[in-house]
Amino acid sequence: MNVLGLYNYWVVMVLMMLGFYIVISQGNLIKKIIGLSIFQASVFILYISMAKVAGGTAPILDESISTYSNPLPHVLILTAIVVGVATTALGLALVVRIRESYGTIEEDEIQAQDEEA
Amino acid sequence: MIALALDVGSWILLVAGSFICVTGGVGMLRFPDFFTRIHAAGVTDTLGAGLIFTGLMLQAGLSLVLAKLVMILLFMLFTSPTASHAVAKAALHSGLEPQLDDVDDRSGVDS
Amino acid sequence: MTAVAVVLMRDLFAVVMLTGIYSLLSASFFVVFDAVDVAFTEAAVGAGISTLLMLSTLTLTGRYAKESTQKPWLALAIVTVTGALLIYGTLDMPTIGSASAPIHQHVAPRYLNDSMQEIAVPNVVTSVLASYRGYDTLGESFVIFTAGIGVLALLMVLQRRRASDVDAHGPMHQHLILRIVAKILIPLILLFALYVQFHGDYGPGGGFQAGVIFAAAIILYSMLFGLSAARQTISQPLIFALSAVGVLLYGGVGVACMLLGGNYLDYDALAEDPVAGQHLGILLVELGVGITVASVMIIIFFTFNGRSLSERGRRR
Amino acid sequence: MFLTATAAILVVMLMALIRAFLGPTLYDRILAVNMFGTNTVLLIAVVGFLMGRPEFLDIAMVYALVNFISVIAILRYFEYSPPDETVEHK
Repeated sequence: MNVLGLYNYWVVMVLMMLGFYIVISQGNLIKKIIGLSIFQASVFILYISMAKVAGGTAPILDESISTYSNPLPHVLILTAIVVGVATTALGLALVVRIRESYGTIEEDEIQAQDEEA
Repeated sequence: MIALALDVGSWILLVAGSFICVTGGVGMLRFPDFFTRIHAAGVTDTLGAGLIFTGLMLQAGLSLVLAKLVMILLFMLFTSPTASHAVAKAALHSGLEPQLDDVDDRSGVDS
Repeated sequence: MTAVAVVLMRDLFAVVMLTGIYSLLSASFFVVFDAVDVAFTEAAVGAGISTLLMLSTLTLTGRYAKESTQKPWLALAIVTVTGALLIYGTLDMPTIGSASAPIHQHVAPRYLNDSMQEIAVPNVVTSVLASYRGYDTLGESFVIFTAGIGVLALLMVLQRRRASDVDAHGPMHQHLILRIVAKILIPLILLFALYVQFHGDYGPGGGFQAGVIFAAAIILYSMLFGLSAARQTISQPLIFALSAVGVLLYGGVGVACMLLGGNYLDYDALAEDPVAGQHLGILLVELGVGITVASVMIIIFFTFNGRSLSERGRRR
Repeated sequence: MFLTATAAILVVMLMALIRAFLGPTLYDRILAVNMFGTNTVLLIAVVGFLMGRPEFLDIAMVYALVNFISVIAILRYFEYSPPDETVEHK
């Protein structure tokens, strides 16, 4: 039971590492941003799994229910998602500008152009 | 008595809906080309969803939940055929053609 | 899960679609784990808006990724070691769902037990969001506002007439059925957004989600009928103003609380009865958040698209 | 009985996912994503009933909406890309 109870965290870690891997190994900037958002999503899942209380339901109060899951992580993640998308948009805007001035979004090509200049 | 009838009715509808969804899923996986797969997806989107939602409606009783279910069902009946239509049209425009004979070279039966 | 395929695929369009599936999956996960509000947001934001943004970036930057040239072994090694360490770390974590975990001991019981008397809003997530942790949320809405400004600063193009003749008919003028169905649906979507906005006290929902849904309706309109048509419907200076108004409304509620003798963002001071004051405060604050989120999302989308339109105009 | 439906929907979701992975053309993927979205709507609705809190149908509504919008968005941006790229690696 103990091992199974941690299974969720392991999935989170695997996802997180996948996102990390994409960020450091892929040269394409858009893919890097996607990797970042996968990393982000894994953190969201981590928080939400911590908030779960066995046998509890969603934290919308009702007289007939006595156990609820923890609402605090929900609040944090809710705002984090929206902020996450705003920052992703900012990153994408940067990518677009890079594309316009360098003509490419591959990291190594950008570096090559920088060294020429 | 009526409660029992409602239960049985929703049971039947839910099981039938699930069955149709699974059928659609199998079709999605096994059908040979894109245009046949649209058919499979359409079956799931309309009939399967319709049956499952109707089954849930019988469970819900007269309440706000029922109204919401009806709205979602209507919404889905509106949008999913539209989306399928748009996808099919775009596919046809881009030069993807229906596979007419039993040529097996492009089949999706590789799973 | 889906993420594996994202690593492998080079066609960026397919990757973006799989990202959409991935966020749908994680949203279903949130529902199973009771985080209804979060699932709501993730569905609207992760699956909807960020997919849209990625797609519109792709039209600007081109579709295919290059084969990665450097050796991935070093990266793989680093990732494996870090992952192994993190998993080792999880062995000390409390089991999922155990009610005695430290996270459930501090403030959560107070929120759950007392918020009914203090605020009388059934959705605890909303009350924590807007009242107990009002400062955080104020900060978040400022962050979003700033991100909107940042995108504008990076991608703003000066308005020229040249862009408008490119999509004179609207980009999807051949999809007649799509346009008619969308015409029927858009008012319903707007109505639904308002419902989510004001029903957030009692069920899942609130300013963030409603804002995103509202923006989604506008974006749908501009996708089907062209950006210039959408700009005629909703003038751009108005959105700029609105995004500031939203943040100011939030901040202003706080100042009003101070003027009425409470602390900053202490809604008790807003009305005679503290509970009514809390209600009013939460409603106003959520409205502010909703306005900000909606207008910032619309701004971001319009700027991205205006950029791609003027690009295309230049290429002709 | 809700469990039966949940299991069936999960199976279908898996199938759609496989199709989205394999999908020889882009349109197959769009279709698979669409179907996946529909199934998510169903799943949310059924799970809401399973957990005895059917108030969560709002989320299902948002899903249906998002599903529609994203399909349209994909089509819209896809039609802009030049014609020689439209049919990918058959």
